[in-house]
Amino acid sequence: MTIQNALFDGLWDYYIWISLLVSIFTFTWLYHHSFWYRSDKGGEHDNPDEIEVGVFPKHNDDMKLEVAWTVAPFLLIVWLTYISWLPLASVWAPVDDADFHGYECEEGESSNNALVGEGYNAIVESECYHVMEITGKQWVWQFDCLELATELCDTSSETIEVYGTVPVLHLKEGETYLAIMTSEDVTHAPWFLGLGTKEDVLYGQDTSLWLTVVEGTSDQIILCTEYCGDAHSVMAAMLNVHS
Amino acid sequence: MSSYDDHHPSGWGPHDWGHGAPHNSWSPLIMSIGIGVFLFSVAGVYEWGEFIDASYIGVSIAGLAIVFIGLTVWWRQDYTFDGGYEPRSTGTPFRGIEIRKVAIWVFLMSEMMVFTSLFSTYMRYRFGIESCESVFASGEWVEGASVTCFEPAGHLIASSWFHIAPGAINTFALIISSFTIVQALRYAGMVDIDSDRRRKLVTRYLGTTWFLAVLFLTLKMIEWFLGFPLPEFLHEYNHGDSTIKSLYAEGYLINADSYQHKYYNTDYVASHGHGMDHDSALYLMMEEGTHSGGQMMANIRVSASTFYVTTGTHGAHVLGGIIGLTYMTYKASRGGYTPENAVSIEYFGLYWHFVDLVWVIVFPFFYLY
Amino acid sequence: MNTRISRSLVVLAVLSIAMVISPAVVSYPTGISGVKDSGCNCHGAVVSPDVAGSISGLPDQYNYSEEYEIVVSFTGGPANAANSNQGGFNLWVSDGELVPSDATVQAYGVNEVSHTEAGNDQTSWTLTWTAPSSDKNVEFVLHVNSVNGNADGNNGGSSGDMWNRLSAKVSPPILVLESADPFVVLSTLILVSAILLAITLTYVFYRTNPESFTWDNFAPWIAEWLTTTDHKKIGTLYFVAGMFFLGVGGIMAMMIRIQLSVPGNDFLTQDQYNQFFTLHGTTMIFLAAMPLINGFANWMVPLQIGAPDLALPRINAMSFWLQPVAALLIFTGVFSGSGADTGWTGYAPYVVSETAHMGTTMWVAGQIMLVASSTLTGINFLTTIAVMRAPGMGWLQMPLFTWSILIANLMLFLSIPAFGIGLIQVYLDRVIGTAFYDVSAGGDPLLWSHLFWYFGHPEVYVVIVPAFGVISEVIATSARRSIFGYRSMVYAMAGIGVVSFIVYGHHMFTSGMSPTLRFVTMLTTMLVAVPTGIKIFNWLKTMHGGSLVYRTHTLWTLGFLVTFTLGGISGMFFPSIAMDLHLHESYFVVAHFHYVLVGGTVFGFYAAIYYWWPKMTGRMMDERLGVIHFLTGFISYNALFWPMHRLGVWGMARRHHTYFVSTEEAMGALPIEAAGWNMFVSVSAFLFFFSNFFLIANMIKTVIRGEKAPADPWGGWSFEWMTASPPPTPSFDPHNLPELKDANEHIANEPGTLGKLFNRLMMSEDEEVAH
Amino acid sequence: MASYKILGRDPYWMNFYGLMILTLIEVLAVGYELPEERIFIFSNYTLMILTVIAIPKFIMIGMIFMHLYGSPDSGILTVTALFPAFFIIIMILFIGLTHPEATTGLPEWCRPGYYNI
Repeated sequence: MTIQNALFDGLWDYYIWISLLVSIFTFTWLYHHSFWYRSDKGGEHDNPDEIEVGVFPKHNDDMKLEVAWTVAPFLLIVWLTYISWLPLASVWAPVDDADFHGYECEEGESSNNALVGEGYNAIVESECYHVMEITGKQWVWQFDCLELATELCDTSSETIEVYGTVPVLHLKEGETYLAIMTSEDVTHAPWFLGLGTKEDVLYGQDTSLWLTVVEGTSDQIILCTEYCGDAHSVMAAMLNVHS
Repeated sequence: MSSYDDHHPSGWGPHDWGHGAPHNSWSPLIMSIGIGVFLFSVAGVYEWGEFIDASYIGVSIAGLAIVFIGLTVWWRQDYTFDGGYEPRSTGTPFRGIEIRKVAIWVFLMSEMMVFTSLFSTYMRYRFGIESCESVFASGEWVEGASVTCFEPAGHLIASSWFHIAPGAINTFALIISSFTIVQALRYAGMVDIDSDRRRKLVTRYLGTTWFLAVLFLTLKMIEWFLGFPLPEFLHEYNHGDSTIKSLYAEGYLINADSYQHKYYNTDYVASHGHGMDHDSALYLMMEEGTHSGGQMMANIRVSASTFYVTTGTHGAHVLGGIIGLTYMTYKASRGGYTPENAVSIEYFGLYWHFVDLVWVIVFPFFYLY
Repeated sequence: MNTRISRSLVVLAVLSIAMVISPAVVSYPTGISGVKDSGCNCHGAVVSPDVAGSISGLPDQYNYSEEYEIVVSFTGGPANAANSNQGGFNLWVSDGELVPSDATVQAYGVNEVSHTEAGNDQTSWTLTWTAPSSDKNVEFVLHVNSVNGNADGNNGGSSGDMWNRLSAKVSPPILVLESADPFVVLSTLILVSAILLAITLTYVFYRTNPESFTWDNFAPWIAEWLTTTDHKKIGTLYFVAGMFFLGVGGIMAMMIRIQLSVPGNDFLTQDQYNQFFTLHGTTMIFLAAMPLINGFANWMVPLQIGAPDLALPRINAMSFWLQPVAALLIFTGVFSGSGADTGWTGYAPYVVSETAHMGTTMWVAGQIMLVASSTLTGINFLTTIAVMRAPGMGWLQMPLFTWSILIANLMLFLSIPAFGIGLIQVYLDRVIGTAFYDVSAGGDPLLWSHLFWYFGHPEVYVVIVPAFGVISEVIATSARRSIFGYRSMVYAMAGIGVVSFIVYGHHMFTSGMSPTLRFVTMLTTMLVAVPTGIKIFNWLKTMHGGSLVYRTHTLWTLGFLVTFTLGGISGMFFPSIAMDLHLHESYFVVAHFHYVLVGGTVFGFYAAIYYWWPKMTGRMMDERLGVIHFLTGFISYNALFWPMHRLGVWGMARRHHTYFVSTEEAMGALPIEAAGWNMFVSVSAFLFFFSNFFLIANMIKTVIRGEKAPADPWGGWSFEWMTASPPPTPSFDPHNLPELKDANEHIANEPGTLGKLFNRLMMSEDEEVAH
Repeated sequence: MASYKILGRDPYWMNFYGLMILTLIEVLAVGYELPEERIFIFSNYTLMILTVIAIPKFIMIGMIFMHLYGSPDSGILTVTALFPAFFIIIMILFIGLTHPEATTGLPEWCRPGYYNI
């Protein structure tokens, strides 16, 4: 299974390209120098800089070069910060803002969410969103659909070979959900593997997480990714997506 | 190199200070074991505030005793130090300054961070949790159920002159002790007085400092746990109580999950006339009859924890100072301080002034505000 | 004579204290572990041999699936028929099913039963055990509680009550070998390593003078090591301790990898796994990496700046000796089977919850001691480097390794108080019941995360920056050049030092932390790339025009450049929040920090070992073994950690006891290839682990019969190459310090802007005399 | 040891008098607001007085008692003492003054939309 989060994929591909460029540049340089400038005199030492014990060696500077490779990475990271910033508004979108996920849906209304833009610019926009609740406790997830219609949101449980009986959350394709989350004991974090998103749930505090179930999202597992004690690794749930 | 060959290092002391060769010492090993034993056994006595096993009290005292053995070895090695080998800095920008003075200042840098961490904790809770005053005034409570809120110790302490008294006297005690320690430094470093007079003056000032430090901790114990009986003619100024109640007696404790303060009681407020703010939500609710009033109970464990641990950390520093001062006063009484090694008093003094400075902040923010 | 008396007195004192402690240790509550104990609602904490439990009706050897009626009973203690209630029990069984026979007994799951309230007033209970259908070594654990009945209900009044524990074994029809308890395996391995270490040390002593191998000679020799304040000896102690714990941490890593080699494995239980990764992290960071760094710092800093010793030698000894004691405390819980299971980050509120093991308290206590140790180390090194530089050595003439130690200690020193205070808060929460992290009383669990990461982020730079220093030294010496851009190297390191304090929020992007702070730290985190970039390019440029001599340390340095660059690049993925939301707490993170901590710190310090070994021991290392070590180590290392990136993106979560691949019935978990890759990673992990034995072999071999080393085998310039190998004590004569010359003439007379400022602030020469 | 004078007198004594007076003012400022009849005790006004008084006390102890003024080594030791200031400010800002919140509370100025990008 791959990550079906367009934000992640766009950024990931872009970053991989940048990483490749940087690595090729650095490693070519490294391999070239380590072969080209190797000592050809065996054990005997060359001494081009006249290094001597107890004498601070001659400076080996080049202001232009040093400034160059201070400025170049700086420009690169400014650019990378810029492109990482754009999706921030989407993953941490405010509630009740017409630009992102709109207002809370009236009964019968649909989010009709859609991917806007391409590559690292891709963000999800919806007409409205549904509110649901997620509660974590040692060591089980609880989903609460509040007043949402069962067609939009439903819960059941299922026994799967590996994790035993786990809760299942049924969500609808093309809908956007705002999960209000809390915990009953220690810190947990639901990781929606296919949506590529997670946020901690804390005892005594509400956190929130946008679940943008765009078209084509497949069924996926939900794991706990904030260490919470003994059965942390099997504190799982399933996300079931229907159209 | 031959001058080092006749050096016979002893791990128990005293050092022969004639040269700069490394000195061996058993002290670090002993002290480390003692600290380990202490931390290990304290966790056996209590567990989440519940008393578990008395046999561990003995072990933790044994741990402290081991630390003290190590400390004694340390001092025994240092006792003969007469300033003859006081290393000075060779590198810029500290050139010429005594190395240990620089080290003390560096140490104070980390102490600043220690207290900043404690203050950050305090600020986070103070500003993050609603204060009991405003919860009370908002009327969002019912009698018989405990609400979680922040109750600054200052509310209790600064409610009467008698509660402030130990803290206020302590403030003066620390400032005076800061003064006496520089006086000790001044007289130890004074060249033009004879050695007997110097010995007496230095001992007197160090002894005074020691006394003030002990006074500080005694008053702290009175304020925290013991309380203090008042003469009869003062009772009427103390709400009619015959003692200054300790914080313990007032129930201001780390396990106080249903703390009751007389101010958080509508009957008390009403009986004291114009006490309640007529704009407050509580007042309006009571006027409307939607709130029955009564006594508010509060869970103040977090506020009490920050108070006790912050002032307690400061108290632990004072205790450390007392231990150091004991040794120094003893050494001074044997004429151990001369103008050559007077700067040793400065090292301790810098630490002691720092402890005073911390109190300058702790006092207003934890006792008055 | 006097010393003899005082020495005997102290030995007596220690012995008597040990006698006081020993009975208490037996009954220490951590001695009974999780599952088997969790159902025991025993009154009172007094373990008493007077209470004798028994289980009757058990066969020696069971038949498959047969039902046995067993009777649990006890005698002794305060129980008697006149009491309102007499006692209770808890029975746990490893296999098969326990079923209550009547209303006096209740079941908690199939393998645990206890009495009900109705069964309070009796001393024997009946129940049924169904034997397993396959061959298992079955173990029963029984807790019985004898009660004097002054308690009403479940709480209070438990004074005078006593309990005891009993275990019994039942064999299967066909005998099977008992599977080893991983804790026993770990303890055995640690014990064996410790014995090997002791034997090696004894052998080293024997080698110093084979004729005088007697106790009378051994006692002062070992006392010298225990009491030494010489920076070189303490450095060696640090080094030995660091290598030992590197091995211990490595053994734990291997057990983790065995567990993860196939999906759904149960080599370790969840409980054990949780303790192992916690201890692996704590051990590697605090007990292996930092002591190794301190070992080299102790050895080299005074030598490099031309000082006779550190500024405060006795404080230095104190820093060291706090560490082994702290290690004992940290491992206390593990040896009793209930070590800390919180992860090295120990997030609140789990760390103060009762579900976290008892050993967590000791783990916290041990770390408090490590904090004290690091603070003392910080004072010492900052002071030493600031004040004890030899004449002629200005700030910008210090060797880069010394610079790196200065920056690392500055970061550590200013950040560790936050951690220390956090730990003290947790310790007090767990011990005397303060409420810093008790959420129900209004505590804020994120406060711990803040305090921890305020320290934790500088801390990860604290372990990498000294490696930068080593690499700068080695690459310049090996390339026979002076380092390119010395000043920009220094400024880059200082930049890393400052930036490290303002980026820590990126560890908490998915926590409930203030979103403003998350945004701010996202911007600052990217900044880390700039100084690290400068350093990598400077190293590469240093080779330009040089004459690179290939030695083992050169190989490790080039290896470092490869792995650290890769680790740095993968680090760039995290500040991008939309990606971090997926990558956080996944194996991508594990891969990243192992690339920088193993590929960075450990490789850097392997280079340091090969580079400075001749100086430290006076013997040259075996180059052939060294090259084998590099090749096996470097290749297996990359095979070990590179696939983890992919596993993380697929969705393998960090700190998970096991993982599962998608099946027909449950899609949406890890893809099927993940199983194969995990096996590959585990095999590589073992190869990497064993490749380090080449290093150990090399060290032992060269110490015993290595070629004698000259004073300056590699042609470096700094002061340590001026002294003999190994150096004398004190390292430099304090009355005749060396003086650094400078091949660049302009500096001595013309201070820069900072220099002028310092000159204004400094004491003038004549005042110094008057002082 | 101080080699200068304050108002022609010994600096330690003068400093001592000054500190006593300031502390007295502090305690009196609190005493003035002592609540006998009211339940809401302290205004931020009191806090302001306390903070304002704490600053000169700090400076007086630091400069005169700790010899950060008037000694040959004062200059560089003052720099040493002030060195952690940056880290203290960072800690207070990041730890003392931030509060947990859900990500939907990300302020407007942290979003690219605010700058029309």
